[in-house]
Amino acid sequence: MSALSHFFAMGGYAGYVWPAYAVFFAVLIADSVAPRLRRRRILRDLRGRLARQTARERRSTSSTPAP
Amino acid sequence: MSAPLEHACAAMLRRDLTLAWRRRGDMALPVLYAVIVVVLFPFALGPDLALLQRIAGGLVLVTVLLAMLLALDGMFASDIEDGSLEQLVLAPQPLALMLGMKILAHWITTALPLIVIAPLLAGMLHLPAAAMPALLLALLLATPLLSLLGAVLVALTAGTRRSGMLLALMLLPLCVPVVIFAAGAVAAAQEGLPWFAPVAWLAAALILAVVLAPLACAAALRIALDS
Amino acid sequence: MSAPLEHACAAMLRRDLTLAWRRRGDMALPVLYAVIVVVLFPFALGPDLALLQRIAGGLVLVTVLLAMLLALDGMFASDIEDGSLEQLVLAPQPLALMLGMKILAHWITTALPLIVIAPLLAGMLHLPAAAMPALLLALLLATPLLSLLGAVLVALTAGTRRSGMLLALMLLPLCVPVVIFAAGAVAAAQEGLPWFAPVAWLAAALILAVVLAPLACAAALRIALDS
Amino acid sequence: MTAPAAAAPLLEARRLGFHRQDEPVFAPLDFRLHAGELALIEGDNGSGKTTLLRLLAGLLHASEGELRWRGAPWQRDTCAHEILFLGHQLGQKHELSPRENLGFAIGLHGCRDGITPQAALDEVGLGGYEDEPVRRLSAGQKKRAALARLLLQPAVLWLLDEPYANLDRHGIALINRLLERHVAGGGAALVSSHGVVGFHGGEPQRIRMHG
Amino acid sequence: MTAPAAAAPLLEARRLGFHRQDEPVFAPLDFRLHAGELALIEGDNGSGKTTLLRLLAGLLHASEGELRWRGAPWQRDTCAHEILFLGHQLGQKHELSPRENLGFAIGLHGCRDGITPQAALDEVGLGGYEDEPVRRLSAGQKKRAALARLLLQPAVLWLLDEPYANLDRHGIALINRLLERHVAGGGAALVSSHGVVGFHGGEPQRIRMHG
Amino acid sequence: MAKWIPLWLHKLGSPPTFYRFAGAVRPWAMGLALLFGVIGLYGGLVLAPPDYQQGDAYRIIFIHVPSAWMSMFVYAVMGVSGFIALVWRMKLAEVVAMESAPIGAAFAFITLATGSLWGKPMWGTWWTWDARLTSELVLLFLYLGVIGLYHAFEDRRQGARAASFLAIIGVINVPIVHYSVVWWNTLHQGSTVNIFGHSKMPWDMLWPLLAMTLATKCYYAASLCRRARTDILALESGKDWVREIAQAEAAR
Ligand code: HEM
Ligand SMILES: Nc1ncnc2c1ncn2[C@@H]1O[C@H](COP(=O)(O)OP(=O)(O)OP(=O)(O)O)[C@@H](O)[C@H]1O
Ligand SMILES: Nc1ncnc2c1ncn2[C@@H]1O[C@H](COP(=O)(O)OP(=O)(O)OP(=O)(O)O)[C@@H](O)[C@H]1O
Ligand SMILES: [Mg+2]
Ligand SMILES: [Mg+2]
Repeated sequence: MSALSHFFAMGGYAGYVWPAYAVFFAVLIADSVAPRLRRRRILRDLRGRLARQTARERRSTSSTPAP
Repeated sequence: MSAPLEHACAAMLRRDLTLAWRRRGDMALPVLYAVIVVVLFPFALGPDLALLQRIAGGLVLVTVLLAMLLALDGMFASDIEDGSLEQLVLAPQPLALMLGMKILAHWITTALPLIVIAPLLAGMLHLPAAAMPALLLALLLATPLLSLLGAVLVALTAGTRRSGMLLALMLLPLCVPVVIFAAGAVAAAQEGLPWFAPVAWLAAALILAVVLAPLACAAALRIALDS
Repeated sequence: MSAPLEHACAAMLRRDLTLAWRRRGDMALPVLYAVIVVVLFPFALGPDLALLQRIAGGLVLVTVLLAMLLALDGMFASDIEDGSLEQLVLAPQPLALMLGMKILAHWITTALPLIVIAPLLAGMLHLPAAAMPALLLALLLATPLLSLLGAVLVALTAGTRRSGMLLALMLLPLCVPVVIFAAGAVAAAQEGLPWFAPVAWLAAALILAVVLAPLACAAALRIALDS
Repeated sequence: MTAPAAAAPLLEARRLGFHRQDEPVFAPLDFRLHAGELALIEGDNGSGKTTLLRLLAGLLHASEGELRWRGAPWQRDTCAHEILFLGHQLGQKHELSPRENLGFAIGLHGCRDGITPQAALDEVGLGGYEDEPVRRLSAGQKKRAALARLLLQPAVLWLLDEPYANLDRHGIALINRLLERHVAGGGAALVSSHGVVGFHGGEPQRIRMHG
Repeated sequence: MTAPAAAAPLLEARRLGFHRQDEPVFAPLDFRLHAGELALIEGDNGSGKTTLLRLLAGLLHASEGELRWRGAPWQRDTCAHEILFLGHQLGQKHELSPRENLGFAIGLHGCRDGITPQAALDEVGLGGYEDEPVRRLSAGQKKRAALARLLLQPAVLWLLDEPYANLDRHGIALINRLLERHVAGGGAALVSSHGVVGFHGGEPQRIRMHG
Repeated sequence: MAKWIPLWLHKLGSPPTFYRFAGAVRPWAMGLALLFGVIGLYGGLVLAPPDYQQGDAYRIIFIHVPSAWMSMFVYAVMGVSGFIALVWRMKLAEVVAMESAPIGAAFAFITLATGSLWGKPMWGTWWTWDARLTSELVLLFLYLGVIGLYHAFEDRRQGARAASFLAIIGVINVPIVHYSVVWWNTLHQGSTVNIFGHSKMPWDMLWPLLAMTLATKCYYAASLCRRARTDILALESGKDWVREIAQAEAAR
């Protein structure tokens, strides 16, 4: 217990050391989450585009071509 | 048949805000300019804290107003170039009102971000917290005043080849009293004195300007385009 | 068949100077801007002579450099709009040299007037006469350096929707060292210390920039226009 | 020759002239345009066609002569909502899409009944480009985006300055179709052009400019 | 069909294509242009005519295929002084007079022998407007001021993007005259246009664009 | 493309191949990063003794220094691949350069933040305008400039080329960051770590630092793989193989 609190106290520098580590991990986690979200968005957009495209093709083949 | 007034106003405001958003790079320019000034000054003056603190209020004020002036020049420029100002002048809507909307949009896109970061800038220069409300209030009154007065002048110079010098020359005498009152309020607050009087002057001037400036702007524009 | 190099250079320089003269209203804008800053500051800070004198060197320096930056954004803008930059790129002349001439013309029309009035501005703020040579020399070296480096960045952003913010973002890191060295020289002179070292650094950087910046500018422009 | 007061011409010019630096840009003009009529403005480069159209739109002030609208002297406020002017500069914001540009025009001028911006864009052949910034359109596509206003904006008199420039065959046919429909519906139009017009709704009136 | 090496075509495109955002702007093109030939680029609005001309001028980079100049791969430095490009944007400074604009172009590109800027401006019909700022010229006059470069600038290949737009009858005849003279003198030209060309020096080659 | 580029590199240059390759590499790199990270953190935070001068505050070194090195290393990678992208117009090099920029910016930001947090107890101030600090700030601005320029263009490949150009110009800043402590006398610490020669640092402080260095390197590789894969999907979204991936992912 006291060993643990001693460890967390960081010799009185806890207010500097732990925020530094927090920044480190927060930034790196943000960095690795961002591309994951972007990938999901790209694929969703792509599926939407494909759906629109097939719908358009179906429409143009079913209706008579414009003069 | 023609569009109701509130639709026209909304359309004007929406268009100008959308445009500003599309060109948000340009929109951020005054803000970045102000940040650059505030970052460069400590370098240029050396890291003397008391000195910085002493000039903080005035520096932020002048910087914000100058950043606004920079953006003022372009208020109608792109509209003139692509002919959409002509279309506005020809529209069956009161031109003064439409221009009022344009000025409002311009204020929202240039002055508001500056006001938002002004406390930050002041903080970077260690302005005492006591002076902060005075600074913000002064900016809230001084910036629309400048937008309105500036718009009239910009409209007057619209027909010329965008003479920036003419604009600056005409704006300087307008800026000086605004800066005197605004800086007066901030300085008073910084020294713990009452700062109501200069702010009241600014407010009065602003009310007058809100009523008259769009009308003057419309008249100036009609004159400037007629060639 | 094609025109000799010196004719092309002369034509470029002549055209840009003529254009600047035709638009002399715009050309005077940076100067007026600098004057406005220096006029407004005493109002904003109150008439404390010692304070003004203390910040005079830094203020003039920062103001002049900022005034230059303002003009930088427009270096290629009008040429892109009316298609004459395309013609320049297509011309059978070394693009880097032509751009060097453009940069020279830009420096002559924006920085030179500023340098000419800088002693006046410094005088208005009661800068001690001893610091004047350092200020002038620092400006003479720092302004072309900024013109050259700025031109490369402006060229890079030429293909975008003229994002002013981007430019400011990229310019800030360039300005900081230039201001540090220039202000260092002025501050040293104001305190009667030797100010040779920072000026030598500026000179060295300028020489490098004169050689490399036009080449980089040409390369950047070719990339930026390719769409 | 004088029309009865009931059928006063929509637009009437009497010895209309415009001076720049105290020199007349074109010789004084007389013409009348009734509802349901089309007039072509003809003249060489620099003969003053653009100047005339801007004058009629109310952007410039006549230096001499008189302009009458439905029999009364021309006044901006009474006829602003009845006139549509389309000049060399198209008045489109390059950063906005054609749809957004039209939305703004509608807000300013109102919209005809029974047509939507989407339908107008389809008709001028910009289907599929509705949301592209105008900056990315080709020269002819930009022109078409501006022409969509003709379909949407309620106006009696169209003032079109070289509408055919930069358009392909289909585009030229489109303009002729629009003009015919407009004129058949009781509208009037003044069109300046150098090219072959190929207008099928009767022989248009011709206004000759002498620079 | 293959030409002997001695008579290699001036310009040759082999499956030339250009992509924007990884989509082709036009279908791959094959054509050859010899000295003394004129080619018309035809296509609807947005079919890629302007893009093709900018590509040939060297402003854009081909995304696929090959471009050859006098039998060798196209290179900017070897052919920059032989190509003249005139696009939708005329590259004229509005604050300068036509004469000053021409002076600059001459400084950059050199000047043909036996002709002066004054003579060129007279020929394009701008006599009397030499010292007027371009800003004050009409749309057609601006175009003519730009066309004067065709007379002055020494170049073998002309790339003209809709040169006829905004010009009156005389202006169109002027361009045809210039083209005929240029082609007869061993030059070549690629011209994009929607209108009637009325070119008398033989049947031009046609390049069809499919957007 | 030049003939001397080995065949495997040429093959790897094809987007679908690289997509699969990066997908295979990524888990390994991430696993190694986590492994080294856990070892390094345990060694640095628990095993290593307090510094006789700085007490426990020095433990920031185990993230500050590896991040600082990475901020420079990533910039170098970006510059080199940017150069390849400009000269040979190779799509993959564009992807690597542009996807390195955000990672490098992240490390530069960490360096600045942890440095400030360290500077407050050690120097008594969050920030001074000393040469190393300033040049590191400039490095962050350069990263932001590259990212901004890339996104300012409409055509992504053109944007990548322009941003690569800026990255190449900015490479001069990297040696300035490194040698600033030598060229100017500054507040910031000089070189204390020397991997090949004799370090001034005791071994039980040094090995966690090296472990963390390896961890950040592996993390960079993993992150770059993931980002490059994503970017390739966006760039190639017109191609069939990407459509198949999109449909397959929808089915899941
Ligand atoms: C915002 C403040 C700081 C910044 C931007 C910063 C930046 C850097 C950079 C860029 C490096 C890598 C240099 C290289 O390897 O070439 C570095 C290394 C280092 N920093 Fe900092 N630093 C900051 C504050 C501090 C503080 C406060 C300390 C300790 C008192 C410190 C101690 C170190 C040490 C020991 C190294 C390793 C030096 C070596 O072996 O090369 N830094 N720092
Ligand atoms: N700067 C640009 N960015 C993106 N797309 C563009 C750009 N310029 C043109 N396009 C697109 O490329 C296609 C071809 O355009 P281009 O200008 O070459 O057509 P064009 O044949 O010259 O048409 P026009 O007859 O209307 O001048 C069009 O679909 C257009 O929307
Ligand atoms: N802003 C201006 N200032 C001064 N003079 C002008 C201005 N605009 C046009 N002019 C002059 O007025 C005359 C008429 O110009 P206008 O633009 O009306 O001609 P236009 O008939 O439209 O020609 P085009 O067929 O070339 O478009 C021209 O001689 C021109 O030089
Ligand atoms: Mg005209
Ligand atoms: Mg075109």
